[in-house]
Amino acid sequence: MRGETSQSELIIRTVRPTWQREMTVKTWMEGEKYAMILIKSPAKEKGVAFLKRDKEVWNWVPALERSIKLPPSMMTQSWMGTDFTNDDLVKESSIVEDYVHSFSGDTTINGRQCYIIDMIPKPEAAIVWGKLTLYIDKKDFLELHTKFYDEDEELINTMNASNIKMMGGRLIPTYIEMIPADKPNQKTVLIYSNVIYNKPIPDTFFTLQQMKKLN
Amino acid sequence: MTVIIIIQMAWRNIWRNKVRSMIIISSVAIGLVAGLFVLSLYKGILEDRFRTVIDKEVSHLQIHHARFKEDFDPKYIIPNNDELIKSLGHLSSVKIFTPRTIAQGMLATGTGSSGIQIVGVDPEQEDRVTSLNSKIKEGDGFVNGKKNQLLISKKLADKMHLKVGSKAILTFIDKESNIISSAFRAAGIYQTDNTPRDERIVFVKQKDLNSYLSLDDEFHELAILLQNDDDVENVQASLKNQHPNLQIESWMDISPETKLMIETTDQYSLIFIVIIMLALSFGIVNTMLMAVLERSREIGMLLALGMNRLKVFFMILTETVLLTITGVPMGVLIAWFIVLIYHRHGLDISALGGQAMSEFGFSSMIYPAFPWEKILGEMLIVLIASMLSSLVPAIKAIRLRPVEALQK
Amino acid sequence: MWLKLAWKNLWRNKHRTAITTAAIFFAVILSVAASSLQDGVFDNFIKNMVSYYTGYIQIHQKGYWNHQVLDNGMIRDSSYESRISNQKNITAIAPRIESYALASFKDLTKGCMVVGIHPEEENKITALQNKVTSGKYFDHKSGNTVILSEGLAERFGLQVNDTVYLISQGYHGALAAGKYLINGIVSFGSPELNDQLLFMPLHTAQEFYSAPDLVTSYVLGLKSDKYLGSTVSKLRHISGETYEVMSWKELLPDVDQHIKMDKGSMSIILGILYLLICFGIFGTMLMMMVERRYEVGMLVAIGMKKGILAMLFLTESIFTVIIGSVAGLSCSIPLVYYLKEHPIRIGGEMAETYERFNFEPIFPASTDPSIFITQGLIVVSIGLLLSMYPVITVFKIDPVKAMKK
Amino acid sequence: MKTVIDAHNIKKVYNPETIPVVAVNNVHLHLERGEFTALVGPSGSGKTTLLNLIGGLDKPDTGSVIINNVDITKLTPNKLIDFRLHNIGFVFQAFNLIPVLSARENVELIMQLQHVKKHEIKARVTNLFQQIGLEDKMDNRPAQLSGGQQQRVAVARALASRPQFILADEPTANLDTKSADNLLDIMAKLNKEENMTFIFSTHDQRVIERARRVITLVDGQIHADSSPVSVNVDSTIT
Repeated sequence: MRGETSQSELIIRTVRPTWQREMTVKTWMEGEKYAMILIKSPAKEKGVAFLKRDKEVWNWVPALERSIKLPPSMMTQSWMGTDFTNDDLVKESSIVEDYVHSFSGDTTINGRQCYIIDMIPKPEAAIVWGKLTLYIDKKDFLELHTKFYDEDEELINTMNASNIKMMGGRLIPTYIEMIPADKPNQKTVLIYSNVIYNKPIPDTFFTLQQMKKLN
Repeated sequence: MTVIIIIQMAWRNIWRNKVRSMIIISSVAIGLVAGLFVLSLYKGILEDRFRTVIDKEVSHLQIHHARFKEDFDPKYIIPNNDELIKSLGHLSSVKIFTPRTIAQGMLATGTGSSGIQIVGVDPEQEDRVTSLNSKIKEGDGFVNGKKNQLLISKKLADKMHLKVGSKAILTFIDKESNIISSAFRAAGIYQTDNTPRDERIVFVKQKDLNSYLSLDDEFHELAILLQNDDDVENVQASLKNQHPNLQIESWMDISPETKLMIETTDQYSLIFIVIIMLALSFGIVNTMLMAVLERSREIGMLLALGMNRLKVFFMILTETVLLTITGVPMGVLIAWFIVLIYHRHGLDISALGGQAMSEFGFSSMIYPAFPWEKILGEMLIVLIASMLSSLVPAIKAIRLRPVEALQK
Repeated sequence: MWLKLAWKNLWRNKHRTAITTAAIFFAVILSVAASSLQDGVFDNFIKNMVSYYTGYIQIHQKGYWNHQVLDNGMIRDSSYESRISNQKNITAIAPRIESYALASFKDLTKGCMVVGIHPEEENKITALQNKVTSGKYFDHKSGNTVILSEGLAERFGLQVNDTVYLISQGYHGALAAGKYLINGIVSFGSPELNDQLLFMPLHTAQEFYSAPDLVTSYVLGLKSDKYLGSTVSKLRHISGETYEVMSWKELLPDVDQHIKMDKGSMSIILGILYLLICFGIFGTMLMMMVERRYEVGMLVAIGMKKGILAMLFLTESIFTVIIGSVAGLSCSIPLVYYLKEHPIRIGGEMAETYERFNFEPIFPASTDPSIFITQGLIVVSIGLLLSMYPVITVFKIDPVKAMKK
Repeated sequence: MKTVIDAHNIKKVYNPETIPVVAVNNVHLHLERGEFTALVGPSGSGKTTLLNLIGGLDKPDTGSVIINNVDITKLTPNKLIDFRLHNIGFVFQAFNLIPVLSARENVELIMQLQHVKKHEIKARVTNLFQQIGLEDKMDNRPAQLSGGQQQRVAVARALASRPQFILADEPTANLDTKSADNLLDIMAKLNKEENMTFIFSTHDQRVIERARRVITLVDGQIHADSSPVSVNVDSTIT
């Protein structure tokens, strides 16, 4: 669960059948409205930053010395070659409000006792899935494994979370991978190296000026 | 009067050799049938193309805010739309029109996402303008009272693994640039011949889309069908005059490719009519030349008796014209009859072209349409062609030297 | 014996022979002209449509056409390229790299299609250079320059020598960003292309997309559309499983459908033309027999066998048909070549539409030798078939009645 | 006494470039109103050519043909046609009527071409058919008439234009004796009653006998020009 504010450093690894790629990024978030993402490596993209303010996404490219507001048509495009779209950066959905939950059993993952919870989106909810099956650690309430189904109950994606560590004062999984069901040898992995929660971020931080100065 | 007796002679000459006259009459008839059939064929093809573009896709005219089409920014609604609609209602040349709300966005399912154009329509009105319901291949289409219904093309549905009744998430921005995501259910799957276009466009109810975009009874696009295809330019000009701030485009502006194809086809048919008329003319020249040579003695005698060359010339010309005039109504009737049959049953071109045209799911049927508007011109062309071709034998006739002609 | 007699008969009534020969002669000329114009017009239309942007044939990595992203591109393979360009029918092979990007100038940002092209090869296929309305086409020195489509330039208020910013996602998710000098502006008749194309030299585009040596498609130019099918299957054979070879018929199915429609209707028109030709020739045959009834009657009366007489008439007809066809063919060849060199020009509003698409407003004729052969044969067959009429008449003639008049 | 034809030194050569055939040579011919003249001579002696020359159907290589004070050799082709229409009546050997027109129409045609008033045409046609004795066959087509009848209609047609003279090339050649006599009777009667000038070529001895003047052509030249034995004495008196 996101806190009021969070800052994190992580590696995003995109794995494809013929290639893979790693990015180191730093993120700042405040609530659901503001976010800033700075790319630290690879060298070519170092300094590239994304700013989410409200409903807008801005992109700063040092090589061009220009910030560009991403037009809506770009929202469907993948974000930096990952399995995320630009839209994922700005999308809001609430697990509590948008789904109908039901317990459907329990199991054990990596030695941890888990609840199995089925979540079905409410009819009006803007959620692509037909059903999610979440495996939640009974003790620390960590989401360890999630299956994403479409409306025909066909498995689309699988999320695995592991490497549970204490970070920023919380116990969180630091290794998260998302695996599409129908595309072999393809996944996206997030590896958190540092997370800080609820460290106040000044209001002037989530601005275009700040984005240019991040380096 | 001399003219009368010459016409009389010409008319009786026609009946001297019935087989020959029948050949000319039937050549004229066939020439005309050919010409008219070619025209009906092309009219059928063009109407098919034209009607698809006008009646199923772009309509005659479209009106937008002057800046809307730059980026499809939803804030550029058509201003003062009440007034515009009122003024359109007063135009007698306007048949019907339909408002649309348009948003650029994205359609997502569990399978993936795709950039699309979301078109908010008034279902009844849209069906009247673009026959929307006839395009629906699966599902019932929009149903009153149900919210967030979606019509999606077969191509996109297959790509996104969508079925009738399944859910898709549409994401778009409203007029304040807020990003909106909402779930819609496929109420139908539509299909047209224009797959590239299909893949980009989904239909939702205008009411639904307007509420997401925070629009009242406003809209971005007004598609207008006119009573008459020929009025497009006039109405466009007068609307432009009345509403200088709006972008008023005709189908030709929106789809110049269609105009290109239609015009190219139109021009071909002209070339081939010319060739057919040439073939007809050579037939007439030959047959009439025979007639003149056969009668050279008689013509020589007429010249000897003192009938001047102009009158002999006129006589031969009259003969041909009379034959043509006999052939023309026959041709028109036959052509009309043939076209009538094929118009009803369709002409399967693939059998003739020897190609399987249904490869891409296209229909290979042509429904020829009788070109009433061109019939006078066509008759005139045949008449002129036959008159021109009778010039050769007529000149041959007046060049006859009576002494020589009489000796034969 | 009768060969000589037949030949002499032809010369005896020069007028009649001339008219019959002329009927065949014009029949050949007209059917050749119609068929060559038909072929020429369609070839030209296809050429125009495919040289507009698509090309006759495109080769992609398998799967690219259904999912057009850079990651489905292919690494250039010079041996493969040379194997393709060695094919007989192929005139040019233009590599392209195509992907979406954001173009930005001042406060405006807009999506556009960035197309990396090989300037010379591309020009051979799409004659892009002719579409330049201001500025210049790429030359071999062109580095970080782009050519904008007119609609895009207007939207941004950009002119030659302005700088446009481009940002996109490169190969394998790399960031693609750069600023480029505008070298020229091109105009396309179709709003779809005119509002979104942006060209770069291939290397510049590959650099922009961080995809050295990557192309998304090879666009091929053909000598003639006639051998499209066999060329495609040969290319498929060469390309194996890794590449998809698509002809314009698959790339532009709507154009293909329109052409098929028109071709089908054209075969009806040709049929009608042959019918008229039949009437023209039959008319002269009929007249000939009317004129020669007396002669035939007399010959039969003096004891000539009908079989021999029929043979004589047939031989005469064959002579006429052959003379007419040979004359017709020898005149139609220069005529068709003339129509190829000096094609029928389209005038008026139509010409404007053509110009808008950068099409030359002409209807050229095709000089494909098979046209002459086919049409020549068809007319000869019609002529010979109709030559049966005099033969039948000879057999049916009653000498007493025939000589009465 | 009025001169109708005055031909001077006329000469006509066919095929001047290849094998020249002198059809008519050094012919002087003077014909006066009311003459009934036969042109005789063996085949190829130039009878038809001479008739064609004086009938304005052909042009002599040299010499002049003056008819009614007009030198027709100097007329343009179109003027010549018009001249023929108003001044010369023709009767041909065969196929001489327009097959698609009735006897009456054949006669009327000439007058119509001359722009004669309608009511006058009617009157004249009736008169003409009375003269040839075919009032009852006026509306028959040529094919429905016998050869002699056709030829009589041809004479009526030649008369219809009120010509200076009537020129007939072998008018009886295709007729049986009775029809030929009949035709000759009519011609002679017209000559006598209307003072119509006739010049005709013929082979027929019986026709020659009825002529008042006989011009004999041999090899294109006038060999003899005399009255036949049986010529009426008062033929020169008008």
